[in-house]
Amino acid sequence: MDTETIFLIIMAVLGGISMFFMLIGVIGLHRFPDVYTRLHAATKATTFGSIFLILVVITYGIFKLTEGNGETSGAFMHLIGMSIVALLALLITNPTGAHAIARAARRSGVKPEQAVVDEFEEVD
Amino acid sequence: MVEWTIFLFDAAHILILVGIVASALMVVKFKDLISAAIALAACSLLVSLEFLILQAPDVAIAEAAVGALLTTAIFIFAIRGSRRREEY
Amino acid sequence: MTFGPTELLLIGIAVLSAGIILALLRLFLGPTAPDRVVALDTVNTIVVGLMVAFAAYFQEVVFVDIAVVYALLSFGATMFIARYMERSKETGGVN
Amino acid sequence: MLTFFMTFIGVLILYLLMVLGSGNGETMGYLFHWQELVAGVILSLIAAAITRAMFGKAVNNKLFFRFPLFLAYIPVWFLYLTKANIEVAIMVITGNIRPGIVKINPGLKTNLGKTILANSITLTPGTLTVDLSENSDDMYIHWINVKETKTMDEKIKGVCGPFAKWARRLAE
Amino acid sequence: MEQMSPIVRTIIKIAFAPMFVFGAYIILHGHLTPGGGFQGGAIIASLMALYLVAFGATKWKKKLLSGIESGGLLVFIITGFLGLFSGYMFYNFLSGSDIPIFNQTIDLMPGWEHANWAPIWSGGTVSIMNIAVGLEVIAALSLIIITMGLFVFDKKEDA
Repeated sequence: MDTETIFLIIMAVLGGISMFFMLIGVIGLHRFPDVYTRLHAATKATTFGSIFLILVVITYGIFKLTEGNGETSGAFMHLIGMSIVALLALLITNPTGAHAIARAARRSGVKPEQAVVDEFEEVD
Repeated sequence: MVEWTIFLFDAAHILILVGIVASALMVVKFKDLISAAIALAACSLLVSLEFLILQAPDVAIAEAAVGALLTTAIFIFAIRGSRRREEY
Repeated sequence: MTFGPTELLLIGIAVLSAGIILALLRLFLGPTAPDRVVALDTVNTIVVGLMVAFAAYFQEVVFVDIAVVYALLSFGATMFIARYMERSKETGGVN
Repeated sequence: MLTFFMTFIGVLILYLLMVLGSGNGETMGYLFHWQELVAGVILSLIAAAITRAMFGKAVNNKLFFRFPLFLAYIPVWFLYLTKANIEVAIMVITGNIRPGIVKINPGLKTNLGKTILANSITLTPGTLTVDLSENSDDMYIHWINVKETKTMDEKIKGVCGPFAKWARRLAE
Repeated sequence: MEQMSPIVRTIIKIAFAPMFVFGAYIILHGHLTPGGGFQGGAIIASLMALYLVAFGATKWKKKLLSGIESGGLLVFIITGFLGLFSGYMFYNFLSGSDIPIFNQTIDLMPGWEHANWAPIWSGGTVSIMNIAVGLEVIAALSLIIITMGLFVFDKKEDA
């Protein structure tokens, strides 16, 4: 088994996980009844999916690094570094955005549906 | 022989174009102006992706920077200064 | 017919584009404005992933910069919309 | 001064990640070009001078010495992230949910601790931070599978898992 | 004006420095990678917008921003006219000259063609103009956002 096959299998597994969770997040938008539960599906699943998608791209960059000569290696190192920066940006901003949306929804008067307990009270 | 990858690439490209047109139609249809602003943000996001596919990274960054935040901000300011619902 | 890493990335790109269309459907349907913002947030995350995948597919590595720009700025757009919705009453149901 | 140093180091690491692969194979291989390094140091000094006040208000100086703890925190966080996503996948497929908004008081005082806890539990099993009070330390959590709990400690354990302890260890 | 929740404020405080550096990276590498003065300036101006939306109305130094805008434009025009001494308007007189600012010249030696990278010291007047445009765009877009935001968000009643 040569190097390309090994890298291809790794990328296929990571990409399969990524696609599955991205689709779960998007389908969850349609399956769940109200905005809070939809936020659960959207935030968690798509963040997890994008982590694995960026891992796929990083693996692709490492594959190109092992295959290419020194002249092209700089470009793929840039790909890896910038992908890591993009991942960090996503990891910081996604949960914060979800919190902001949930807070805005609750304050603008959207009640949680099918709720068994609601201890929310108006805070300043 | 036509490569099957070309078909996949075109399919993705067409889906994104459909998304642009759909979100642009939503901007016109929504009477709730905040929803229209949200749809406009989605439209500009997809336009930026389309510029990337057409190999114009400079325009894509400009569209992302101006279309994503600054236009949304200005529209939000305008809606806040007037009424939220369109009334006709 | 060859199957390499590039074709794998292309399959991922096609699947994610279908995901964008599904999320836009929620943007169209969603009864209240917060639902639409959730759909917008989903589209944001998927598109950032798509941009990174396209950069790897085209082998034009400087395209990754756009993904970072978008990841940072879409957060700002979400903040503005949330800031507006916090202070306004949600009517819901009608668009 | 320590805040300035922290901002400088953090920003420099970020800049080096961005310009990774800019070399031409002469001095530092293909990793960095020396001009990028000089530009990075100057830019980081400017950025640290401008944004030090903002960054210093968000973090306290003790955080600098707890940097190894963050590295230990990442595997725990990733484990719970995986578990959460599998749970969400099951919920999306079967549709069994029992949602509700609960109020907890994890006893965190600083804003940084609250932020770490809130962002961690937003990404981990079944919970989503909805709101937090400005005056007290209460947090309102949307819980997708509400379990019956008697005391506050049980509730905190059920909602936060190990993250309340971790946030206290990291930020307070 | 009311502030947003503590989580958002803390995250924006932490993300302030990285976003600033990213905008500066886009401006500084304008002649090498996608982007340039306008794009990087728009990113840093978005940072000001984020500050405004999260922390509410504070004291903004509008005079200073106005001065920065005029200064950036002035630097751009002066750089354009300085080329006249070498014969043409907007002539890149720095490239290859003895003045030690952005004066490196490159020939595409092996190692550069694929890498999309070149020394950032190689821009000539292009780099100076990028920085000038960046300063101007930062100041102008921040002024627009701040003026509109303070005009609208200062109102007491809800929309």
